[in-house]
Amino acid sequence: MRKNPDSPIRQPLAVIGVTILTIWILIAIFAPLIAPSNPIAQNYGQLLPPNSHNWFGTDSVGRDVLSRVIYGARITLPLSMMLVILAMLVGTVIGAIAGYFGGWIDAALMRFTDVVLAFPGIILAMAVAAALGAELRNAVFAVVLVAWPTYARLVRGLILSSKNADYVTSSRLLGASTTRALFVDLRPNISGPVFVLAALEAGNGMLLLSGLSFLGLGARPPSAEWGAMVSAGANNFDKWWLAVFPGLAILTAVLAFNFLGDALRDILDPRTAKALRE
Amino acid sequence: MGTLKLGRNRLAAVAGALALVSSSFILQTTSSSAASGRVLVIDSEFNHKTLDPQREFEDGGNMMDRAIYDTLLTFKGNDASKPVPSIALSYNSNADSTVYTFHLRKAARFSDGTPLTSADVVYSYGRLKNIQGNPSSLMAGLTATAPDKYTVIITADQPDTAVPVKVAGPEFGIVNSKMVAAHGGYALVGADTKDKAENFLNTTSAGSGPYMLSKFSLTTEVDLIANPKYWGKQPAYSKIVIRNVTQAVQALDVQKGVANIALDLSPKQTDSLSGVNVTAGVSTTVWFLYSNANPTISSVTSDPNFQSAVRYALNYSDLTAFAGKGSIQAAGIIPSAFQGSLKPADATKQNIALAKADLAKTAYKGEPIGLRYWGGGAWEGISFDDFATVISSQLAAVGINLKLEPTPVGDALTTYRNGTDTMGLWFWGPDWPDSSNYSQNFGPGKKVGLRAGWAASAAPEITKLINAVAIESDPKKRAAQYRQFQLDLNANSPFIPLIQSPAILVSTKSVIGIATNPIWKVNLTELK
Amino acid sequence: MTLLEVRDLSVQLQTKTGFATAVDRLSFTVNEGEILGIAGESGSGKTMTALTLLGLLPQHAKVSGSAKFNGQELIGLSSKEWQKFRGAQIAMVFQDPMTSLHPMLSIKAQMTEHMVTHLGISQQQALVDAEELLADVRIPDPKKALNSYAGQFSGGMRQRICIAMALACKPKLLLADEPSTALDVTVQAGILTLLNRLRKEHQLSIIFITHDLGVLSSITNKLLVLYAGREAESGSTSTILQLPRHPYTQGLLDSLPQPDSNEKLLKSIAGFPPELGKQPIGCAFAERCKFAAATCSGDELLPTYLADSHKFICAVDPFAGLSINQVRP
Amino acid sequence: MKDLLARRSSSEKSGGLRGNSLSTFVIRRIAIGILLMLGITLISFSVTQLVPGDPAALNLGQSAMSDPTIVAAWRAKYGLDKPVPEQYIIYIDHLLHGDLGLSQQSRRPVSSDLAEYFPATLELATIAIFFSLIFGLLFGVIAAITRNRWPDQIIRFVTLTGVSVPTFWLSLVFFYLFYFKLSWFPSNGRLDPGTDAPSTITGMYTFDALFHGQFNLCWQAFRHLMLPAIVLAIYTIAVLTRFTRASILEILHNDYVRAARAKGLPESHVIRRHVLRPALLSIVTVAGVAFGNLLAGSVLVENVFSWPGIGQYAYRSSIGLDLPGIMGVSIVVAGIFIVMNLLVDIAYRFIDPSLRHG
Repeated sequence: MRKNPDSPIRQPLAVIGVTILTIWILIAIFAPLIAPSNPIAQNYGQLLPPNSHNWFGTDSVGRDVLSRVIYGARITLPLSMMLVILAMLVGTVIGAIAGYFGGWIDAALMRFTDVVLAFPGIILAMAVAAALGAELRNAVFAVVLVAWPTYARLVRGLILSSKNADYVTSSRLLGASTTRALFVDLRPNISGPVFVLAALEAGNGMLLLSGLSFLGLGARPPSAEWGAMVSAGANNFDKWWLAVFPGLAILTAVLAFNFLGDALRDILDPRTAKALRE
Repeated sequence: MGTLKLGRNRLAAVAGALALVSSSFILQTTSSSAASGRVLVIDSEFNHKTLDPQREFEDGGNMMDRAIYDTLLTFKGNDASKPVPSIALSYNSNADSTVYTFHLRKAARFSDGTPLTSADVVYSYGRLKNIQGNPSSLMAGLTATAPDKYTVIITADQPDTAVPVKVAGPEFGIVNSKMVAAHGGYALVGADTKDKAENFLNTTSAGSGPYMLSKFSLTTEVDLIANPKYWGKQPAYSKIVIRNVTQAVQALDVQKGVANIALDLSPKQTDSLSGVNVTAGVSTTVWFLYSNANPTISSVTSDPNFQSAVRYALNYSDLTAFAGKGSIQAAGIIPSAFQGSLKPADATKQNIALAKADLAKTAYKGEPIGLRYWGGGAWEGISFDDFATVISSQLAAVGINLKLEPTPVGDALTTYRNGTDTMGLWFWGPDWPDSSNYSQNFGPGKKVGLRAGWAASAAPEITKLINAVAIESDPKKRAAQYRQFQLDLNANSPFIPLIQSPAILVSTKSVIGIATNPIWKVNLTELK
Repeated sequence: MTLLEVRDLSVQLQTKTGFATAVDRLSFTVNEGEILGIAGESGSGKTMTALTLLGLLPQHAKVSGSAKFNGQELIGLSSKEWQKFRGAQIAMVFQDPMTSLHPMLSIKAQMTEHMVTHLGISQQQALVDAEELLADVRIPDPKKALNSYAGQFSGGMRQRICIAMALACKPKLLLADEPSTALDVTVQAGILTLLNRLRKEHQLSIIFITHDLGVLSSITNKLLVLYAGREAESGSTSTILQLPRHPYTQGLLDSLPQPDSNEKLLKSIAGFPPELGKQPIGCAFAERCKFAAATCSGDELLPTYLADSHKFICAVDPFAGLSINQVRP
Repeated sequence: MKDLLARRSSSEKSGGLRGNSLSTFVIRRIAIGILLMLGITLISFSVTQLVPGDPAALNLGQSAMSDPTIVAAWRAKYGLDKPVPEQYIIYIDHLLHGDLGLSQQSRRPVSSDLAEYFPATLELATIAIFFSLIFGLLFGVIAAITRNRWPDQIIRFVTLTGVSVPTFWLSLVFFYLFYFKLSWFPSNGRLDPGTDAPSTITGMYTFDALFHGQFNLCWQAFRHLMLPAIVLAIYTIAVLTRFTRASILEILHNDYVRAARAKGLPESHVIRRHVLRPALLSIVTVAGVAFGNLLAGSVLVENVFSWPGIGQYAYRSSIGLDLPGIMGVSIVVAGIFIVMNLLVDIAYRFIDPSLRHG
């Protein structure tokens, strides 16, 4: 297999993904400028269908749905980023320790990883979120708790395969410390795949987080969280705009991450791409 | 979504009469021409926990038990204040309302053919009292005796003008005493541990009403079939299916004719429906806010000036607009249908200036005050989350900063009952349809009063009034006292009555004779 | 009698940047009962040539020129027509016996499926024949072998099975793509002996592809040396091995281990072949060639023909004085 | 796809597709399974320890809490008066006796609640895995065969959308569209209102009805299953499509496929026999994992469709903070997941001749 020389920009899906993400990030940053109204102000008639003034209609207490969707980006995007980074950190550290030290440390950590993976993610997250109390912060924690093993697996595998590479061995022979080996010699080989995994996982994390909010285990009213907004829409099928727009917001944001992650995986060399798939 | 759907019992083992119906049964969901074999499908959010009449205390259970068990007296249509004869053909009471004598009809029979006698009434009432379940307080101070086979005498320790309306409640449903006793029922003192008949009553109906239970599940479906041995006129529908369906789906089902009646729709959900009948009325459910009067819970919320600030900061017309068509402002804690309720003119009106002035007298500095409510919950189509959101934004306008605390219903009820919440948003539906239900709960040191941190010694004037109204036998004087009680409450108490929710029934065009009743929502036996 | 006549065969493969020439105007013939060796480093177009003769190139590959098999033109056949040739007239044995047998299908199934397709015989007959074939390639206990799976055999045994499978439909031409490279030296010899014997017994023609000129020397009659998709040198095996005229052929010979030498390190040719599609117009080997001169690049080079069908393409011809019977047409 | 494979635990891969004999392999796999199960109980036990507040208050109702003898008895039963490690041992002992605790909401043992709700979810997940396999294979094969051409690109786009769409939202949209607007499917619930369920054998209505020869009832139950099963399956269909495509492409690169083509076999024969067979085998291995995911995914679907299964039970338990209920669901689903993987791995050893004789 020859190496694919393409840059991510050449991949149409990656371009679409980056574009959508950029739009959402801009929306999140400039929400106060873009949003036609305060997302928690009950400024309008209740349950108005989309019209020239409220493009996405209004909700059951007269808030502008468009403004809430726009402000929702300020909740969902940073939280998704945060949980991806946290899961990545935790998973990488555990995977690195397991892969580098091997032996019983590896065995113990990997069994633990297996156990967490054996749990149905959503249900474990529900249990943890419920046990800690329905709050967005706890929901993020719950999602991190079920998301890190994927990274740990990947990092461990990558370390195992590159640990004995010549440059690492020689650096160790020269008396380099363990931390040096982990952070200087091995890091470049690991960071690429880990970031691709993070891009792929961001979408899943976002889905899980909004799912918890939908189930009433995440965001609290009156915050404009997309999952919670869909949940409100679930009480009013006839008022389709309540659920459809925040749902589309989740869909597009998750799709953007998945497009990006998928395209990034393709431009990694095939062996790493395979490691990612496993 | 909101209401709790709790556990569920094994599907009913369906015997005897059901086999006649079910084996050759053809499902009809929409209007049907044949009078016999008509099926009524009702969509509802299940909130019942049992169908044992002496244990159930929720309106879902009320509706079903009303159809299965007869009571001495009952109500007609949407009226819940004037009892009419049922098993008792007539009754009379002594002058000071302590002794009531009921004369029973002789034709009444249970579904197994056994005649209904005064012994069954005494057994049922005794069981209600001694089981010490949720509704047992209804029998507090009352004793039932049977001087002969067709006479029942109820004596009250203290004057109790509410006895006739109480016995019309489904909790006073009369069970077949022999049958229930044979299946673990126990009606004497000690029934709280000795009575084992609940499961039996969830699988088999032991009543004399027009319907019998044919299938019972706490989470999915309850089926009723017409009682072929019913002593009165056979009901119009031979089978009634009550399904557990979320509000949103109810709206779809009833429009498609999959369901004939939707019980839990809000006015806003109904305004866009087409091809259905909407029966609207005001319910007897009163929503209220409380600001805990216990200084150890909060020095802020216990300050009468703070309570007053909250009271005058609220925009009541916006609240009723939020609740939708059919809702009205609750002028006092007693709903409009009952004796002694306040006139709309007596209701609190928004006064921002006054609210700000009162707030200024307090030590409140804008710190967040927790408002506890049933997160995700909805009642009569009103979402707790939305309602709390509206209230918090109104209070924010005068500088009161609420921190919403949506909580699973079980936990929310616990802290509410323990009286540890700083503020709470709740509703009250009457246990029995009489104003006494309010004076005995919302006073200082009373059940709900204590939940709001209102100690018995807090307002001696009001306590005196409550004691006076309890023994007053003149209805006119009673009404005046109830009004005074509520005016006092509105002037200085932790309670702020908000609205009475609308009562709405949505039905397909085929359903005739539907009326909203505050006790059992809809009387299934009246439908045509 | 000529079995296969290839004229000006070119293959272009699609890459991200356009079409790249993998095989460049190749011409050669194979007579009945003859073994032609094709030599070259990996990427020199050997395997691509073989795949072209089987119609197994990627769908978007462009093929031009002519390849006549028994007088019938192969280039431009439809995929249906190819199916009739493949396996039946022309068969192939691949480099790695460990991977070219299906791990999840029994040897029986793999031996007989094309016999039933091509020869139109019954499954029972095919089984009988398959057993004979396995015996023929010296598989012990052929009956048991038929019911076994690839994983149960050693590499050498697997290659014998592959050869038996290739011969199942009695093809006239066998393409052997490095059939012994992946095997141990002793096993290698066995396979070569087997092929040589089968050639005689079955009147088979073989195109033997390898990078190892040493292997070719023992069994082939004719030799074709490829570099970067182009012919570098061709002629009879003995001539070329004794007196190679192309520096590349010399380089390949030098890289063989010398049995009589004590040198442990092999002399390999420095550098790498040009990337696909980036062959220069002149000599593609020039940049690695220690004899390279100005004449090597620029114009297209003309072949030099010698006696005994010996032919090479080199502008410098550094070994010129060493050969005899130099003839220019 | 990563998701599915990620959940195939490393032990299952390293833990020895290359064992010596079948029996040692099976024993080793079972041992690993038991180890995982223990780990699961440890985690669920830890989660219950996470809860702030008094577990007795969580597990007993308010009325029971007011009775000190009941509280003391409960504490003694669950060993709350003992040190934490000992509590864990007691917890395991209860689990081994099938005691998952008492549901706070239904006031019944969680195990009997689950026994009641599980068949509905099992039926849903079974139909969903059926859909997933059929369509996942179909689309995956199409995508692999038309690699990088327009059908493949379309499938890639659609599957990426499939894994990105929030299931809970899709349930709402599909229910509104296909039930309310288009009337293609019946309303929610497992049967039409008022219809009696077939007498219980498995608790799965389609199967039970079939068994009793009630074909109309079976069809009715199936119609009710369709829409939630489709919604539930969409994510899995997308994942299996991508997985199928990847494994077929990987197999197509194998020498043995080229060797099969070189034998002059018709292309359809090559694909069916030489490519699809091994691909199917690897798909079967992830189907076990996918099934576990479907069981868990029911949480987000059942509520909208009023489907009385463990998903709705888990949802109600979590909003009602009924920890025994929700932990019961996760232990059961995780247990099924582990058992499925075990079975798949053992089955794999039997199906794959190269391993059987390896």
